[in-house]
Amino acid sequence: MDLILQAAIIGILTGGVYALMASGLTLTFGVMEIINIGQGALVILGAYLIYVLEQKLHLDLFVGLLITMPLMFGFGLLIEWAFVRPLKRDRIMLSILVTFGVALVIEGLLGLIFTTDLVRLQAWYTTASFQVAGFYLSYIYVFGFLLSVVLLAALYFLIYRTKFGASLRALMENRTAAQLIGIPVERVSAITFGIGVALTAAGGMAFGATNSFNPGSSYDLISRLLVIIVLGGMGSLGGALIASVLMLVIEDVTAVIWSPIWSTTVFFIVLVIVLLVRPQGLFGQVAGRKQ
Amino acid sequence: MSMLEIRNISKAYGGIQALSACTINVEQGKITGLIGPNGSGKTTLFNVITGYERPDAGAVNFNGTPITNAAPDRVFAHGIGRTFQLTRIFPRLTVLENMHVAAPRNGSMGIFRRWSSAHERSRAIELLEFVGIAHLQGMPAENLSYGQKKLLEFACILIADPQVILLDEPAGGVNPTMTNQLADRIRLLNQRGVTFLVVEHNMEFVMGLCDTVNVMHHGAKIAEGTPIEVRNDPAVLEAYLGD
Amino acid sequence: MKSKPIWLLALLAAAVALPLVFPNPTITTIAVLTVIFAAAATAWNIFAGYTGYIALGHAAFFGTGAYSLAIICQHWHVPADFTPFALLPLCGVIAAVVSLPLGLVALRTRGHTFIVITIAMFFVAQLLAYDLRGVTHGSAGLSLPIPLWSGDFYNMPFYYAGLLILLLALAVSWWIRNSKYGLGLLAIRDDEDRALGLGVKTGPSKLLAFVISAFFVGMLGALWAYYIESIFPPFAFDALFDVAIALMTFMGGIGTLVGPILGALLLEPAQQLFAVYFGQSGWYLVLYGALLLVVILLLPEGIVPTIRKRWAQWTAARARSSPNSPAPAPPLPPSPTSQHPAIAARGEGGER
Amino acid sequence: MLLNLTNVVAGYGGSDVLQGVNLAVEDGSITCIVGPNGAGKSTVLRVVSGLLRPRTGEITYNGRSIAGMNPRQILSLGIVQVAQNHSVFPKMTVRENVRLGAFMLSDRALVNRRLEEVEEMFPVVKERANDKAGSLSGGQQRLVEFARCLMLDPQLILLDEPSMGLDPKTLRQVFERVKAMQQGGRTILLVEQNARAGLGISNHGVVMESGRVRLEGSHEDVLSNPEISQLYLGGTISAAPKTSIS
Amino acid sequence: GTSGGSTTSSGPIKIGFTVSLTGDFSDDGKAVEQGYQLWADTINAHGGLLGRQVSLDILDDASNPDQVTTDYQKLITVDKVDLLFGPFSTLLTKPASVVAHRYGYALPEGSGGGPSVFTAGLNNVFDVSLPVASNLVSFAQYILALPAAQRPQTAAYATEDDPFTQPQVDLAKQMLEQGGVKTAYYNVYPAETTDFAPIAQAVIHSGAQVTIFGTLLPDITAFIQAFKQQHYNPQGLIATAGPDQGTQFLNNIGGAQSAEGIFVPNGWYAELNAPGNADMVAAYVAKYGGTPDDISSDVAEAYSVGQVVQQAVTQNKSLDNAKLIQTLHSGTFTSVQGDVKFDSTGQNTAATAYLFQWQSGKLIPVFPASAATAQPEYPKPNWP
Ligand SMILES: Nc1ncnc2c1ncn2[C@@H]1O[C@H](COP(=O)(O)OP(=O)(O)OP(=O)(O)O)[C@@H](O)[C@H]1O
Ligand SMILES: Nc1ncnc2c1ncn2[C@@H]1O[C@H](COP(=O)(O)OP(=O)(O)OP(=O)(O)O)[C@@H](O)[C@H]1O
Ligand SMILES: [Mg+2]
Ligand SMILES: [Mg+2]
Repeated sequence: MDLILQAAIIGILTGGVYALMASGLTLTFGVMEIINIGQGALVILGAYLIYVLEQKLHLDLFVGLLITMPLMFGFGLLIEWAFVRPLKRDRIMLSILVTFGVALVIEGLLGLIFTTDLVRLQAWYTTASFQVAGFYLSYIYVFGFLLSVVLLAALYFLIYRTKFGASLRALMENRTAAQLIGIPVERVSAITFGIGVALTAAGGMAFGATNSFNPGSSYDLISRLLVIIVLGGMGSLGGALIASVLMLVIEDVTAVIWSPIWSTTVFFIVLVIVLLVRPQGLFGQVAGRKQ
Repeated sequence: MSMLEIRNISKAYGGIQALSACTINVEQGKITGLIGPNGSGKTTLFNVITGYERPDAGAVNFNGTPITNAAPDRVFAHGIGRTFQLTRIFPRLTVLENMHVAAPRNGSMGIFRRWSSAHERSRAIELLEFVGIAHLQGMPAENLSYGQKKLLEFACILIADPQVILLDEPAGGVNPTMTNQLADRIRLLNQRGVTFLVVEHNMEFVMGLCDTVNVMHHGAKIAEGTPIEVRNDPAVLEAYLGD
Repeated sequence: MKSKPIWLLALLAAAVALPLVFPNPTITTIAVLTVIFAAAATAWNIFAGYTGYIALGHAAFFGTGAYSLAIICQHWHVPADFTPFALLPLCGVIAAVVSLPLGLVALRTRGHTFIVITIAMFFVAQLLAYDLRGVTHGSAGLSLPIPLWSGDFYNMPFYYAGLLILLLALAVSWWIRNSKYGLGLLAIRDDEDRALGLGVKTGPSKLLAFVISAFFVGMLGALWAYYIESIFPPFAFDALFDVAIALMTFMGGIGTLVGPILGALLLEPAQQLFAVYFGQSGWYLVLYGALLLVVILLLPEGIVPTIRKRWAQWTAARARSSPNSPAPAPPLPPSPTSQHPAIAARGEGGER
Repeated sequence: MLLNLTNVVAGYGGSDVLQGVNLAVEDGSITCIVGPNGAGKSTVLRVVSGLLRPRTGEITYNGRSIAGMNPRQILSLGIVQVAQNHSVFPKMTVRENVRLGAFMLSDRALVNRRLEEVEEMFPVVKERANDKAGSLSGGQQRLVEFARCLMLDPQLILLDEPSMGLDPKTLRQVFERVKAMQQGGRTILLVEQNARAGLGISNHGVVMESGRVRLEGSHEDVLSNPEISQLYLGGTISAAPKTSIS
Repeated sequence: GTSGGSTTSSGPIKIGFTVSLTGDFSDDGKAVEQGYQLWADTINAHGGLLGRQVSLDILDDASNPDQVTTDYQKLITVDKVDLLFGPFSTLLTKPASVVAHRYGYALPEGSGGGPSVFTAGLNNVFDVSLPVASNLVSFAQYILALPAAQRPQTAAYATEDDPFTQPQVDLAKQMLEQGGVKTAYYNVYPAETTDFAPIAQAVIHSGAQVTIFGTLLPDITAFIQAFKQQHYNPQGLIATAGPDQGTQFLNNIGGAQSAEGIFVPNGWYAELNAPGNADMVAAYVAKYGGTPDDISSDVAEAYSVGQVVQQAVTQNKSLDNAKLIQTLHSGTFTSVQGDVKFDSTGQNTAATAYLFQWQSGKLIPVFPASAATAQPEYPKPNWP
């Protein structure tokens, strides 16, 4: 019982880290509906940027985000301008192509620069922990969890409480109508994509502080992140957090009470069942009426 | 017994009662009109009849068979076809292909049949010519103008050859001259035995076409009768036509 | 375009002659892998391209086919000769049978949910390959019989078998595209609810397309397994397989007949050759990624649709500048803000 | 003249839809374009509002060339368009939809005031303010779109079939509103299939056919032209719909 | 067929192989390449092979079996290399060996030791390293040799589902159970796992005194991290791979202090007294910098391949692959990893498994006693 409880706690905390990695994707995939296969590679890029700052300037990982997030934001603008914007038709699907290409280039360049040696981000809180009720909670996971809550809340505010957010949602629903009311559709798309990529920097930091990584580490990530977004409900930010937590709790509890071999399987089976009952995801909205 | 019996249908969305115990009969071989102010539940009723929405209560019978809650393809197979108010065509199919989707598909051997036969094709072209868009047959339907889409949808449902046709605003956005032609065509088909239920805000069109008119308000029927009767019904004037 | 059949015949002849003209086994190795991917992309397109449902779990059927052949060969002591080729359809059938319940479940959802469910199904399949040690030997993998053909000859049977499957898939794809059934699939892609209301049996239609594509992909998995002669769960069930065939299809033009093949012809050899020639220097991924990006920038809707659109524009422009109308000033470039829907951007429509 | 189109050629993809359109809209007038389906009426509006670039020809607004500007620039000049196809933002609430109409305005107080006015004017907009726009009925959505365009106080309003889907009562209300705007000094360019009603409130009528202007004149001229009436207005003049307001 | 290869006897000898420079195995690929390269440098500096210089033909296999197949085809039929070396990992060695076999090439290799490589019935694969399964034997022997008072009662096992790691762990488990060490926890986890915390938690929960991991670098660092966070201090901790990666390992777990007392089995270590080892270590440090401790055992495995081939070819006085296969099957050879003698399936029966331990920032052989340069530290000190 104790073990199950502990596994659940670990699941919740790790879920926070996953939510952090998924936070950028909630914008690019959940809101803009661009299937960003490059998300994993961007996470790794974010991790390496922090790594450089840590190694060269001895910056704290969280402080480093103040530099990497703007950098990644700019990078996002660039990707959007160069590759996403020219897609006119089927942009949702063709975005798979583009983002995959970007991911390959990123992975290749990282390999050239950093070699394929595994590295890991280090700070006092990456290994330290504190005790609560006889159980050790690790700082990095707690920090990661808090950061993801903060970022997702900020994102919520941005999308649902600001004029920018309203213009973004409007543009996603009807591009022509959005143009007609004066929304600068291209600028809004670019900025949104940029923010999505910037958030990925935070996810990268969390990933790099909890895992060893090299340029090729992204492949196991992307499908799980896509799953999180859809399970939570496209565009639902709270949903993304809850879905990540749910995913990790199910996996972790299965891993300890049964076997790690079956943990992912169990999760995926739960996922399929949930989505059959609620195709729109846990917190998603159903499509409009037919008339 | 009416051909299409709609009995006490109710449907609520959250706090909004779109239909409340709505009862309407569509007689075989007649053109029945359905009018009512915006939001009175006409389209919702269509959705319930054709299986796109499940009613909270009530029943729909077609020739005595209950079809309440039947899926859209079952309803269609019974011989009930409809058009949509906010036109739904297949945007990436060509105009001609759109026509063929609706062309009757008997049996499940579709995989062994060419998408078009000479007979289907000539029928499709005839209908497209009738609505004046035959020259656009090779165009993706998304490239049509608004009214052309509306006309395409009209043509589509005609080629499908159902026994009952439910039209949701067939004249909206259609040129008046063409509207008159549509009315003629509806009358002609009606003489050949096709039953119609028509929703339309164009009073001239409704009054000139329909045998009986039902008036809805707040999800229920408030009047029924010949066009003249309805037009002079004070309740209808109040709720719908204004003065 | 009266010359079309001639073109096709010429291409077919070239495909058949390829290993005879370029017998070098390196080239034929790439050719074998390319036809496998071209056929897989074509099969995937039958489902995903026509119905608009993006399935990212076909690697499950590839793996099922591969494991089927390996297990059959082990149990029946199939000799290392041409017999395994004869077993390919059986492996395809097994994959199709497996795909039936999966499709039944997955196709109850649409859009992104469908994508994610297929991804989930793929992972479950891969995990089962690891976990069902009794039949799959888990991570230790399985070996297939190794034919003792000479190096020069070795690739030939695989190439022609792959080519045959490709032609078969293409023929099925062509047939479906021209059938009533295929029109129903395209209608589903455009507006499934409307299609249902016009009597298209959307459920069975989608499922059939799904099963057909799984059948071909399963056969190809088996062919691939025999070619590589050993299979391990992460290779037989490879998530990148799905990405690859989706990329090829999108690049060539989803929903078109030859788009997937063009995409495969471009991407698979490029990937192999880039890895061979630039791998050591570390530039392989960068260049391969850059190739993807450049192609998509030049042909933003995929190869076939973009070319078709340019062609249509060009002929229209030529018609405009025909003698009896005053020559207009050169058209302004399309405004970046306005969306110009493609004219005749899709479909073999019109030509038929 | 507030708006002038000279020899405008425009089209989508390969072919030309507008084949040299000449059109003038007088300041403070209501101009109504009628014509068969596919004549290019909506295309004219799209060219003016910047959704579509003309291939050749000149468009001037207040004497200034606006051809080739993007929709945002044109909007900021005071030209607003209500599109023909349904273009509410379905997953946003009605109020969000209407409020977005004032996207270009930064004065919050002004926006709130306008919002109140508009909600007063159309009860549905107020009653259903917090419902998703996509859940409204077709006519209600259309009304929301119209309300949305009222949030800006533009100089020139391009209305593409405002009557479509509206019940007779509401239609009258909308047309009254249009009339009132004109009296307030605005200029309106209208496309209407409900031709008699549309021409009924206009000063000026334009008949389009196959991408060209076939006839131009006062609304009486157009209404009384027997050939036009036969071809595009549904024949017999006497059967004017009850909904028209003169 | 028989061996292809260049017929000119004057130009350099071409040796081809692939390494995983991209993809899943890319973290080991570079080390393999370095090992082969160092061997080539050494032999070229000493007059070459059969009097000819050696040139390496290196391709990237992208950690992908299709690419391996294409690459080896190209090495054989386009580049017409004289000899082939193996790629990294069991999963890639298998397809490579099939292609090599088709053309009668020998495929000597150092890091494709999973049992499935040797069960396909091919006669041309030769793994110069320690057979994988016996890797952990030395550790089991060491544990069982501990005085009863010190000997642990319980052990926990967790291994990646991988043909390289799992057989080792299973064999060690069997030996320890026979020796009376109870199994407190045993689990296999998928190779794709990215979240190791629950497994670590289960190990901790089992309270086992020794922990035995079938891991590569990323997962063992994750386990160590979790143990540190949870203040769990097993008396003994061993991992099949990861701790042998020198500085990379230290960097990943947060410094030498954390490594103190961690065991790793290996067929090689920098100070091993084996033919050519000192030269190789010196050459490595000269060429790639760092210290001898930075050298991954992947380097030595690759280097050994070269050495064995060198001896066989010299003995044959020919590059003929058929002869090479024959000689490799019959002879005894030496390498930086010690003696090499192949059985009929191509596994090295002469190899010794050494047990290493991190002590004061160095990886030191501690068992068997004959090779030990220090006493094993047992129990492992607590985490810093
Ligand atoms: N899915 C839904 N969610 C919420 N409300 C709905 C939904 N569908 C319909 N309604 C409401 O039900 C009422 C009836 O709508 P319906 O579309 O049937 O009206 P209608 O008579 O067709 O109107 P119109 O003439 O404008 O087309 C409207 O108030 C509408 O907002
Ligand atoms: N996106 C498009 N791509 C290609 N052709 C188009 C496109 N939109 C419209 N067209 C064509 O341009 C012509 C004019 O269209 P437009 O929408 O301007 O007509 P309209 O006069 O507004 O008709 P309606 O009364 O039906 O709204 C039509 O023939 C139509 O087929
Ligand atoms: Mg309606
Ligand atoms: Mg129009």
